[in-house]
Amino acid sequence: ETPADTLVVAAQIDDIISLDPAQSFEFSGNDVDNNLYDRLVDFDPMDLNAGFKPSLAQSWEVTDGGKTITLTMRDGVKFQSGNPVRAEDAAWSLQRAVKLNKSPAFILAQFGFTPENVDQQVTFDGNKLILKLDQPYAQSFVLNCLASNVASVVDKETVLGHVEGEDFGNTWLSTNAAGSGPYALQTWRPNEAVQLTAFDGYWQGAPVMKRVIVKHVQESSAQRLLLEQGDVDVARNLTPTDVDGIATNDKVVVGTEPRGRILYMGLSQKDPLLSQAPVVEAMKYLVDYAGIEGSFLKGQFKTHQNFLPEGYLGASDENPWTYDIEKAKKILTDAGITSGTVKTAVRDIQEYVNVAQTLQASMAQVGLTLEIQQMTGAQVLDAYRARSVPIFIGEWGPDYADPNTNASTFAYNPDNSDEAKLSFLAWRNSWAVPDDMNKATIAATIEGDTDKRVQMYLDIQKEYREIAPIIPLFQRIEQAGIQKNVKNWNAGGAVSSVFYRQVTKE
Amino acid sequence: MSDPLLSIRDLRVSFPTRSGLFQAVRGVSFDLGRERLGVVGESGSGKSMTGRAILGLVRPPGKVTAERMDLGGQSILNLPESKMRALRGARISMVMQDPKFSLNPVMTVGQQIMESYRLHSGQGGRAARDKALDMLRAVQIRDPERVFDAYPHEVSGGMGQRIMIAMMLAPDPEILIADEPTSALDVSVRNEVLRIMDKLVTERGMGLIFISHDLNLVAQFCDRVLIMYAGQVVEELAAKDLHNARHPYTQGLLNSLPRLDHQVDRLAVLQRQDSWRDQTPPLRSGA
Amino acid sequence: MTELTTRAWLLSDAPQTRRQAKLGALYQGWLTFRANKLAMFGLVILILLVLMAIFAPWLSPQSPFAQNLADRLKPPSAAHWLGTDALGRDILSRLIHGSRITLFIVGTVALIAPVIGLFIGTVAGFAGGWVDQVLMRITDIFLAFPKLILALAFVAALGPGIGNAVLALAITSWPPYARLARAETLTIRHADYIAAARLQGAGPLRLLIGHVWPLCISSLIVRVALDMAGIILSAAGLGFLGLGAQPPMPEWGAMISDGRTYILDFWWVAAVPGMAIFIVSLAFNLLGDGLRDVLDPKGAKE
Amino acid sequence: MLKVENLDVWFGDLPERVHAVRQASFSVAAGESFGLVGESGSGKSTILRAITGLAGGWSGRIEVAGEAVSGRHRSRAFHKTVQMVFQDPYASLHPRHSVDRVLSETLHLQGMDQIDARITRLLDSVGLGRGFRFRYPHQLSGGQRQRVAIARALAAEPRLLLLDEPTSALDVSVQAEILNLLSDLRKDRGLTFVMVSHDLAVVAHMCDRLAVMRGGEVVEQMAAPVLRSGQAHSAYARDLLAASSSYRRESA
Amino acid sequence: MRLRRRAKNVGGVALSLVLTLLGLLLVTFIIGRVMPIDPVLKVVGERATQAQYDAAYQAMGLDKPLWQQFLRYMAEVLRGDFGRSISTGHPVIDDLKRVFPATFELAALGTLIGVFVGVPLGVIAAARRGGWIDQIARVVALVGYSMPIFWLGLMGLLLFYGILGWVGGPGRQGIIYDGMVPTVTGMILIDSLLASDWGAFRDAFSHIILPASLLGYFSLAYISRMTRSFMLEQLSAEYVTTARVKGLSERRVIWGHAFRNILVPLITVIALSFGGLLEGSVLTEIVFSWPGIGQYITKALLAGDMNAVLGGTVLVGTCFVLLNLISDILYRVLDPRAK
Ligand SMILES: Nc1ncnc2c1ncn2[C@@H]1O[C@H](COP(=O)(O)OP(=O)(O)OP(=O)(O)O)[C@@H](O)[C@H]1O
Ligand SMILES: Nc1ncnc2c1ncn2[C@@H]1O[C@H](COP(=O)(O)OP(=O)(O)OP(=O)(O)O)[C@@H](O)[C@H]1O
Ligand SMILES: [Mg+2]
Ligand SMILES: [Mg+2]
Repeated sequence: ETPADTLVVAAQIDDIISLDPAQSFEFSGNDVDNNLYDRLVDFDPMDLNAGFKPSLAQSWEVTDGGKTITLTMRDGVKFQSGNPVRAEDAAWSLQRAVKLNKSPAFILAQFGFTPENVDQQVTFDGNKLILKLDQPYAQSFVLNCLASNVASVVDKETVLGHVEGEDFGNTWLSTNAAGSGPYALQTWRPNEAVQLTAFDGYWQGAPVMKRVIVKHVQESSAQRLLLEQGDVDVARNLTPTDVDGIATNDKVVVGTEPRGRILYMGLSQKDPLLSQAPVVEAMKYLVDYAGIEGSFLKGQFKTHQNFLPEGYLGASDENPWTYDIEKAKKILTDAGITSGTVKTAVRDIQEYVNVAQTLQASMAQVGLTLEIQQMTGAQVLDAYRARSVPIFIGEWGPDYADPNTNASTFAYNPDNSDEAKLSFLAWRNSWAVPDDMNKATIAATIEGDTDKRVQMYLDIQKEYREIAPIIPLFQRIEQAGIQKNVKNWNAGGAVSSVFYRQVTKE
Repeated sequence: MSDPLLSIRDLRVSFPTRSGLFQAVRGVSFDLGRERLGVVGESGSGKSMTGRAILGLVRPPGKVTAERMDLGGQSILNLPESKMRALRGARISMVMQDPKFSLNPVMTVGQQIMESYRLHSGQGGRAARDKALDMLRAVQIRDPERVFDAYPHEVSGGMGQRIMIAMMLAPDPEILIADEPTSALDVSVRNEVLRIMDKLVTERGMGLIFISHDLNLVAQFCDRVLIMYAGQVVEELAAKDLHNARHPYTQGLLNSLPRLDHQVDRLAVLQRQDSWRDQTPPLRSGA
Repeated sequence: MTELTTRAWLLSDAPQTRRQAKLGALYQGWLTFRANKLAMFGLVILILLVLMAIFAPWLSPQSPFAQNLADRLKPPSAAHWLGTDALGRDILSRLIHGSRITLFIVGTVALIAPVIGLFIGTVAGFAGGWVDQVLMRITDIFLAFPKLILALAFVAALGPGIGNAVLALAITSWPPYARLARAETLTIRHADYIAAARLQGAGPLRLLIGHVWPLCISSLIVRVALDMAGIILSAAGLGFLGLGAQPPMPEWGAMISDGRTYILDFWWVAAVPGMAIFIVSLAFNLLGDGLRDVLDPKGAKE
Repeated sequence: MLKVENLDVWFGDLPERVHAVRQASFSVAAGESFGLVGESGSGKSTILRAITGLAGGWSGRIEVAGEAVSGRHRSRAFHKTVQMVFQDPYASLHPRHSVDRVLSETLHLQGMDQIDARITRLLDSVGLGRGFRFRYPHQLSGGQRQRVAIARALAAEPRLLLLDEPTSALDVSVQAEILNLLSDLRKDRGLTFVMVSHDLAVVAHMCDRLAVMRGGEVVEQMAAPVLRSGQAHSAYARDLLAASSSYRRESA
Repeated sequence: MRLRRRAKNVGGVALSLVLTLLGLLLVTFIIGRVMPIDPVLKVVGERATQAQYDAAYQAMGLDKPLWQQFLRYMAEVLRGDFGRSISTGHPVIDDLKRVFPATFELAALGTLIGVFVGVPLGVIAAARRGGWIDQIARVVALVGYSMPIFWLGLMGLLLFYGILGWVGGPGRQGIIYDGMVPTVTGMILIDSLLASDWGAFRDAFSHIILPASLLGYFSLAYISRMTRSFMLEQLSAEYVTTARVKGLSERRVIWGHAFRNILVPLITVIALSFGGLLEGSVLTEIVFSWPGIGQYITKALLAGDMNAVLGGTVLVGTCFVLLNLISDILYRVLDPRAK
């Protein structure tokens, strides 16, 4: 039994490499930051579908034909240090994220901010924060990005006390926190545990759970045992078999939440076999969607054949492809293809390996040989960046809550040359995205009318389904095992990270 | 004679081997009184095995059978291990053939000597130490204090053998089986050691089984001699009669020795005969 | 010749030709070995394993790769004697086919690692002095290294693939053998028979190979037999790094790792290949013990 | 044939050095048989080992067939001139090598031809039948092993044979056979012997001259007849003699 | 005299220690550079642009010649600075201070269990060679060897934690004790004793006992087999017969005589097995959520986090070398024949 005012979570949190919001880009790191910091705009854990809402920014105003956004800061909010939260802190937070230029910095850089110009483009005036953009971006696009972790507001005064050289306090903030969020960081022991304590002066009211302990537990089986013994309140990484296993336990419930991650299959257009359109087409019918969804991915992925995950603006629920060996065979034989061999590099995650193996088996039925090479994440990524993975099977997680996060990587590739070394998925699969699709993707970011924007994304996805060799297959669903007495658990859905402040126990 | 200390009839020791049962000892019988009984014979004739069998130390799969094996009138044949242990060391002791391998390399000499004494006498550490030093002195070790604390590898082979003797005599056994106790000793030391054993026999009435190759030595030192060949006793003689032995094997052994007192050109060589294998001499009782 | 006289000819104490002597020695060894029931048991298992590997396609009831997602994680039954795995493949068939890979791994590692160890250990022990110092320091360094890291480095040099993985495994597991061989050599090198051979003018290489090696081999064999299970499991560990057997190869260690996810509810998926490894390593152990009796003159005397 | 002058032999490094032989000098003429006697640990074996390059550090002068040797390395010619038979026949044969292998390897190393024929001859000359050719040491008795060791030493057709207690591990009947064999061989081949033994009778039987050692030093040299007659000069040698004329119970 | 020799000995040992460590550093470094994993990627992440990548590449000094990198590395290591781990964001030395005690505690307890069960088992198996105890010991040892450790671990957790509730679950401590005991050695058992916090001690013990038993079982398998084979050799020695001749009890013969003679090789075996456990039994650590060095190094390795890999390797390697040294010294102390 866990104490009534303490929330104990078992999860795999070994991916945290930094807690600095300007650097953290991993799921677990964002999970922690989400509770340590507030952002200018934010999601409501009790109503994610409503989209972003005012948070530290009370209101905002768009001027200059859409190129200037002025946000008004909320009054009376304090950091955990006791310092007031000012527009100056918000401006400095954005500036430092851009200047540090760590992985997530590109989210802000999309609006034309560079380390050189950000001091001019992001300014403050009293309690107003002024952002000057290089294009009249859609307001929803900008604010969705401001809701992301990289735009967290840090306590400038506190951080400045810990600056080392040119690091803007990055070293210190990596293992410490200076936010205004509902929880303060008590300890983070890598690969072991994160402990948070409630911030009683939180502007939205003190959280009910006074302590949150997230224990790193690698194995699903171990998480399950801990859950069943009542030693943890929530187990976040249960495999389908373990979820089935706890289904009969009446002390726990399974919470289900679609997340933003998309499991996809990238077919490199450098590969002579895969670059043939009929092969790409046939591959879509060689995935046993229902079989996989009903067996080893059961409950944790659902078939989803579009690059925008459910929960996102403009998401599409059209899933036209089914497992159809005969159809695939016909497509191939019509094109005169009866055999071929292709390699895949798969990260050593059992789900991916199993997907690869089922694909291998169904490809064999149409005369195609798939050679599976299992590698570590780092190795796969290395090869992928070098554009040398013929078939890539893996997941893509959106970086921020706006549809552009996926559109700009699946459906955008301005330069398909080897030298370009871009980080878009389309580039990594050597897919020369047609010009009109590139243009449509850009255009969608500056469409001010949200309804029109939705339609634009639906159109892009429609065309994408027809021609793209990077094929979305499934969307991730998080199944957490939760003690019955724990209420309001929320892992952040497709658009955000976990929230603890609304959790209560009965 | 009075009751013999040890009486053995038809002792047999056999080992299963690939080519059938191998009999290392084939029906040895003798009585031992308070005397020096020599056992001679060529290598592999079963001398050591006889000694081990008496102490119940033949390792499986070796098997020991006998018609009778009595110690002081009580049968010690197939005695349970615990009873046998009470006899070993205290009543029958044995000096092992090869001191180099027969002493525990990681225990000091003193510890090893005191161990058996304390076990059987129940004396405390002080008394045991005194006794051990006495014993070392008795076997002509010049610097007993130093040797007491020495490890076996720090003493020479000859010293090792003397230590072995001291160790086995410390608990005052009734019977001592000495398996080639002097082979590694210089002649001068050898004589000292023999003298000690001699004294124990004559003064304390210990029974001594003295196993050796050296016929001349046995003839001079012992009272009675058993000559063994291929697991059997082929002849038994009073020691003083050894040089008049009748058995061709015994004679052969005697003749093959080089001698200091007269020069020979060639040494006589023993010609073994198959017929020796299966003749048992009539049993003679001890002196 | 009748059987009896063949036997007599083989067991003759006075062989007439080199061939008779060789065969006789072999036969004697065989007799010693045969007397050891447990060792025979081990041998029988291993022979069965080899037969299983040879006749795998005929023995296995189904294809080791045939998936059936509807039939996944089934307990042992008449249709699937040992149940099915996460993709609905027949575990028995995979086990049977996996014996080939297992034999390959075990065979290769067991051939390479002890030989390297033997060479380095005996050279060090025999040469003494600074050669010994240098070689033993190197051995220490290798010994002190986490094996996985070392193996990865070797694969980096050799390129991935199961062959290279096994090679990497072999290259990283020699240090204990080297130590063992050195210890053994130290006890041998001052023996009179070595001195005698020296007096004939035998060079160090000849002494090493012809005189020292034959005496070190028996203890190495025992040790290798003991390490078998570890070798199979380490190979599976490399599989994780993309260096070992790649899916869908039914490598036993990999089968265990696959089954790990399902352990609480479908224990047999991991336990069955675990049992297989256990039986094989038991067999190797029994065999190793038996071989020691045959090869080791010290042990044989008793 | 052999000349040893001021020989010092030691084992180990300085602080704990064991000085096994001190200032030993003697010489052996060609065809002579020379004995070394003395108590256990007096350095007899060590001298032989120093000559053959098997012992630790040494200083002084060793001359074999007119050639001085140095250090531990010995030339090929040396191995053809000098051979040694070790004390313990159980330790001096490789447990995994058959008689055939032992002898053929030796012959091969000595660069001999007609190896098969020579092996047969060697076995004959040490009184082992051909039946022993393919046996392993564990199939041989101690005496037979010692014969094999002698055959091995003879294979090189040396002129000087160093014998380190060749019979002390054997029983008397076998000892006689080996001693006879050695005498015969010496006669037939004109060998020179240096023989170590602690059994004075054996030395007296086998040798022309002998040296008595004690604590690493040569105490006295004498001719065999002197030994027999018990007329040694040094007290130590006399003690040795007196004691070896066997045990007398009366003296107790 | 003796003193001088001892000084010389110590000097020699120290020298070889230093050489081994230097070699270790060099090999570690080389391996770090040839490893087929790109450390820069982990720093910059999946989404990085080439420009970000190149900047990081230079910042990490990877553009310098190898020997310069090595010198820099050496200099840093000598200052006790292993750099910052890119997979935890902490200085490697801090990480090691945290993970090593966890592993050490587990390995030490495991080895103790292995020794206290394995040695007697091996001795008895040797004394009753071929008997049923021997056979059982053999099977027990082999099961320990060939059963995948995570299988045994999870089954153990299921039984003793899930069903019986006798032991604590995964992790080093229950949550109410987490962070309650002041860290002195980093080994919770010891720290809680130092703080006289019996509740915490009991809790930590209930958590460590299962994984330690598992590791103990594993090392028991090895130790008992080696003990058996050493004992067999000794039991056939002649001095054992001598001891029997004295009339000593079988127990005394075996433990007082034969056993003393195997101590030296046994200590080497135990040291090696302890060293092996210190290297970290990754799977055990994973199954029991034990934040130890095995997991740490492996994770770092998979992530291409070379600072952490090298730091961990140097630490583990040093332990091995020290263990060797200790067993060497014990050998000199225990074996009177050692020079
Ligand atoms: N374990 C055994 N298995 C088979 N035969 C054995 C065993 N132990 C001893 N023998 C045989 O028993 C016989 C008698 O051996 P024993 O040791 O008694 O001889 P011995 O007369 O003492 O010889 P030595 O003078 O060489 O000491 C020998 O032939 C020996 O080979
Ligand atoms: N390898 C060695 N290391 C150290 N000391 C040694 C070594 N070999 C021999 N000694 C010592 O040298 C001395 C002479 O030994 P050596 O073997 O020559 O004696 P020996 O006269 O042949 O004696 P024995 O009659 O017992 O064979 C002894 O004190 C011995 O302890
Ligand atoms: Mg004997
Ligand atoms: Mg000698």
